[in-house]
Amino acid sequence: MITKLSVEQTIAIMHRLADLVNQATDELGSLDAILGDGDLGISMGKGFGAIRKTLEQVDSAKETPGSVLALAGTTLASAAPSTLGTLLGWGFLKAGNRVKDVPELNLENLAASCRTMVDTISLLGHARMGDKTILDALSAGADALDAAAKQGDSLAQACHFARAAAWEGFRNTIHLQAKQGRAGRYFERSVGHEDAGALMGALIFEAFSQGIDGFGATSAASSPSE
Amino acid sequence: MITKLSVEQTIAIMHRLADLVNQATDELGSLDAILGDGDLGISMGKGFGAIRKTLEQVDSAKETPGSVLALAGTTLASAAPSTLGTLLGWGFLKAGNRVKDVPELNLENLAASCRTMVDTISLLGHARMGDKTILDALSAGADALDAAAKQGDSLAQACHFARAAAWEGFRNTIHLQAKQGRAGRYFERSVGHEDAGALMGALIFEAFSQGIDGFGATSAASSPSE
Amino acid sequence: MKKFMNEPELFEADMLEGILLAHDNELQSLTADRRAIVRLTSPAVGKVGLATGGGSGHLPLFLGYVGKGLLDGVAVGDVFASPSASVMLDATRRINGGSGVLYLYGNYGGDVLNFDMAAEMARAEGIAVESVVGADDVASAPKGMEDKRRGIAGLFYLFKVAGAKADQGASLSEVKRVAEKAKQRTRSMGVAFSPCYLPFNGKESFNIGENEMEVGMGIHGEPGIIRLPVESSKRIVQRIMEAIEGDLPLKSGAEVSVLINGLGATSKEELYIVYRDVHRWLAERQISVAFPYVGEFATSMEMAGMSISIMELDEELKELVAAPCDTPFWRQDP
Amino acid sequence: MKKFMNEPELFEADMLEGILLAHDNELQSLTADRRAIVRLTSPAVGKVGLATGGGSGHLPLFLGYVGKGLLDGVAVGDVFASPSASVMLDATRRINGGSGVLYLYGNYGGDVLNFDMAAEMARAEGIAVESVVGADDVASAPKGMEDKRRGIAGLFYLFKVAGAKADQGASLSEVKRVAEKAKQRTRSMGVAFSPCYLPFNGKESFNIGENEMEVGMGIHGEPGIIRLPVESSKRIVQRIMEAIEGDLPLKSGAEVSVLINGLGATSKEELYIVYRDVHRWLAERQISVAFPYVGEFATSMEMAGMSISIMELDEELKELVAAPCDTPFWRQDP
Ligand SMILES: Nc1ncnc2c1ncn2[C@@H]1O[C@H](COP(=O)(O)OP(=O)(O)O)[C@@H](O)[C@H]1O
Ligand SMILES: Nc1ncnc2c1ncn2[C@@H]1O[C@H](COP(=O)(O)OP(=O)(O)O)[C@@H](O)[C@H]1O
Ligand SMILES: [Mg+2]
Ligand SMILES: [Mg+2]
Ligand SMILES: [Mg+2]
Ligand SMILES: [Mg+2]
Repeated sequence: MITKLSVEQTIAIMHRLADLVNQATDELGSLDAILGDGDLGISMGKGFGAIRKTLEQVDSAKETPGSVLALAGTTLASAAPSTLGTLLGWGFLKAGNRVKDVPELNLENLAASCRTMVDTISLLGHARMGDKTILDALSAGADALDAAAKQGDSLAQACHFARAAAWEGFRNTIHLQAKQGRAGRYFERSVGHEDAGALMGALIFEAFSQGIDGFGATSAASSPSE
Repeated sequence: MITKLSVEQTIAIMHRLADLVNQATDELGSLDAILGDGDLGISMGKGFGAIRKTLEQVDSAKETPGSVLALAGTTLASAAPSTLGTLLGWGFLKAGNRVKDVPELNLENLAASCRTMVDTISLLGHARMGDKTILDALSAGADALDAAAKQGDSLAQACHFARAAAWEGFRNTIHLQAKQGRAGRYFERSVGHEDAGALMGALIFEAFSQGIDGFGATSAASSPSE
Repeated sequence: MKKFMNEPELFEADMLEGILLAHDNELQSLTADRRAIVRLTSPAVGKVGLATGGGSGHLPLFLGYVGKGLLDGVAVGDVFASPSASVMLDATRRINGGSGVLYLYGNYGGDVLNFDMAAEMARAEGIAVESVVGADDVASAPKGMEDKRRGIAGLFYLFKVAGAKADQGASLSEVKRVAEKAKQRTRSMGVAFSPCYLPFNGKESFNIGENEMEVGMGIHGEPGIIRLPVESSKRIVQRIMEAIEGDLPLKSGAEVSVLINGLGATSKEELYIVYRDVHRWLAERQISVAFPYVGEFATSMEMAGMSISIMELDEELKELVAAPCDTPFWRQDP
Repeated sequence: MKKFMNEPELFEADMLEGILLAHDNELQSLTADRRAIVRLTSPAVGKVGLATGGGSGHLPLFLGYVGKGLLDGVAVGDVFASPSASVMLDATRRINGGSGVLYLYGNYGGDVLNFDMAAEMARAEGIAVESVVGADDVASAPKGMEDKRRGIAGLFYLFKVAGAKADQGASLSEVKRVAEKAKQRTRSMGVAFSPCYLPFNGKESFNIGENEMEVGMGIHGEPGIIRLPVESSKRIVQRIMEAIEGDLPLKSGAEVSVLINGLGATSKEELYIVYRDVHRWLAERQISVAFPYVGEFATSMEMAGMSISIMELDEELKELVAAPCDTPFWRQDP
């Protein structure tokens, strides 16, 4: 069982996230079109395309998982400077910086890093849980990671919980009234549609969870005696 | 049988022409649309609408048939200053001026006036018979009036011939290649469609002929002994 | 058709009222129907008066070029229809400062007829009148039949050059000479993506498919020379520049002014993409650009499309193009 | 969708190249990707630097207001997308003439976030930075929630007033004060007839019926407050003026500047018809118009529609609006 994330694994997870974003381009775009301007699929596609390119260039020997996350963040903020690209870019930057000296991330590191991301986005965007934003997925996921860490769950287990909580947070945004961004201008009329940014938040935990399951499977396969 | 046109009758014929133009608005417009800009129905409608209004104001005691035609001409040239409105406006002006001192128009006066209209339009437009313009209807009608006058036909008879000749001239424009105006820019491609202006030319003789037949019928009805 | 207007029959009247309300410090109308409009300061005694005119629906053409360094008066027609000779005569009388009047307008049947008549009437009153008729659209008739060509956005150069020359106090024949020279050295051609709609009947000026463009289209929707699937800006620019160059050969080392004209709906962003491709096309041939103009100069209401005009410069034309001008619709600083 | 362009991913790059090729005597770019553009003469030592920025697709907004008497620099985003904080920082550094920099831009999430970050980074480098965020669209949020309102064409007044004040050598806080004042006294609202199309995916920005209009639509196709059958210019003007007047009460005797802004496809003819109806609406209430602006000031690519902006003047604002300015896209003489 995998207990820590290496630099390579962190990079692999970011690539997986880029794949998921690619697959979800249309859904991100059409959710954003309902309450926003419909560009979220495009902008996240651009941003994660740039991240993919940047990460293909890095010398993993010179990085930490945290520095990889930070690099992904600045890349996202430059390549996709929309509301979410900027918030998430800075979220990844600060989340990475929080753990930038840790050579491999354990569950505690991951939970701390994730908490920093939530706090950064909340601070910059002046938004809170329940405002019908990406935070509704992210902070549900972050809470689940914290709880799992306290409970002593495995990394993979924790990520399963976090993923489920993030998706739940995303789906729950359908009942909420938007308080932020373009969607905030719809007032009551924003109820009845999920938030596009929250979908993006769920995809992040999906990528971590899928990635860690994959590494677990590979390491299990390569060392069956363990 | 009617042998001369009075001021009132000339005015009545112009009103009848305005009615015919009204009925033909769509056809004028759609023929002009094929080889031109499609505004001929509109512009002639405007022009003859203005003529109608002007003629409603005139004190017929102070006019001659010629001055009525001239007034119609200046009104047309101001209210519908498109190619045809201008040419026809000046055509009516000069045609009217040619006979402006004649209290009632006989066939000879009418033929002379009509010839002046043809010459004026030809001069101003630098166009000739066969150029696929209004002249193809007008000069066919003018020729028929001349021939009928020489032959000693009645005014009504002469107008029947002229009407037939003008319609024939109009229909014949389908075989011609345009040399003038917007249509002239189509070269060979202009063959195969009738000319919109020539339709307008035919309507003029139609109005005179219908009008004169009507006056004949009325005078016949009111004085059956004649 | 959707338009901001009141009764369609009042389209021109309401528009002219709006223009005169907005710009009464620069323009005045001579008649109650506002069809003859001149500069507030007209006549300029001693200066050659410059008049233009034509149908409405092309703003800033024609009215928009009445102002300092450009024209003195304009006769305004209905949408896409000539103004009448009597309106032109009204403007001519007012702008004649004693040195005569030059008519500059586009080669369309109704306009030519009416300006010719107005000129004759004005001459009968003792006003010297000359005309230069813009015919820059190479797509509208082949070489050898230049007198059949339509006048489109290249008219701007005739206005600009004649306006600057007249401001120098030149004589009528001198002003006419430079306008003629500008005409000889200017060529244009355009591409349309969509029709426009006539206010009075709501009809579209022509039909065009979802992915088609009409090459060589006129500014009233007159058909062009070929209909094709929409192409890249580069390819369209190549087509147009080759047609222009075939008619007005440009040698390496030549200097030109370029005007990219939006027909109405096309965004400035796109016009600058076109300019980029024209600039590169010219640079590859060692032809330099001295005065680029990018914007709307002769529109066709809300038609989508653009035209490219090229004027080959010499020292005289360059100086005249460079001169400042100032109208409510268009300004150029020294 | 039909657009004059090459590869859609190069829409912004090709456009910026064209603009810089055409206007290299007035503008310069600071980076290879041309996303940070400033006046050729920047920095103006001692003068407060003025920067703006936002998505592409709104020309002349934002880039078109960089020039004499207006702004010093701009950060250019992709079509309808914010530029990044790092581009803003590039422009900020260059235009700082030692007296600090004022950011003037529209109230959109991405822009606000990025300008806030840029301001923080600039301050960390010792550059004094302040911001005034335009939020003039009364249709975008009700009274009491002004901070949620979008910035649309009324931004022009903030640029104009701040630009003139900065040119007088005023301090950062003074320039910010007049920009704030202009903001407090400016309201806008628009009507859209048609969507625009995004170059990268060809999609229309919204759907609308053959005979419908969207009242209060934003310049990215953000929904308005009501969808109605198309009405006469007079009726539309009445609707908009009542909404504006309800938010910014105008007393008889007041003096205002009026800006009629075309969203892209709408003809100048129509904009003047609208101006006529606005002028009459105001005149009936004894409100006079000092500086009418009619044209395209903040577009939404090829969208058909227009917005009306009203700024209530006082002596100070009037003098600042009257000051001359000169950019490649917009000129005003004294
Ligand atoms: N102030 C905010 N704080 C946190 N998240 C926000 C905020 N405003 C918007 N969002 C999120 O951003 C998403 C929209 O992102 P994006 O499409 O990039 O916005 P825009 O196109 O308006 O710049 C929303 O669905 C929401 O989740
Ligand atoms: N030079 C000319 N001489 C005589 N008739 C002409 C001439 N040019 C055009 N016409 C006639 O005018 C008609 C078109 O008139 P109109 O629609 O008013 O033109 P436009 O809209 O081009 O001003 C043509 O069908 C033709 O009959
Ligand atoms: Mg969005
Ligand atoms: Mg016609
Ligand atoms: Mg016509
Ligand atoms: Mg966006």
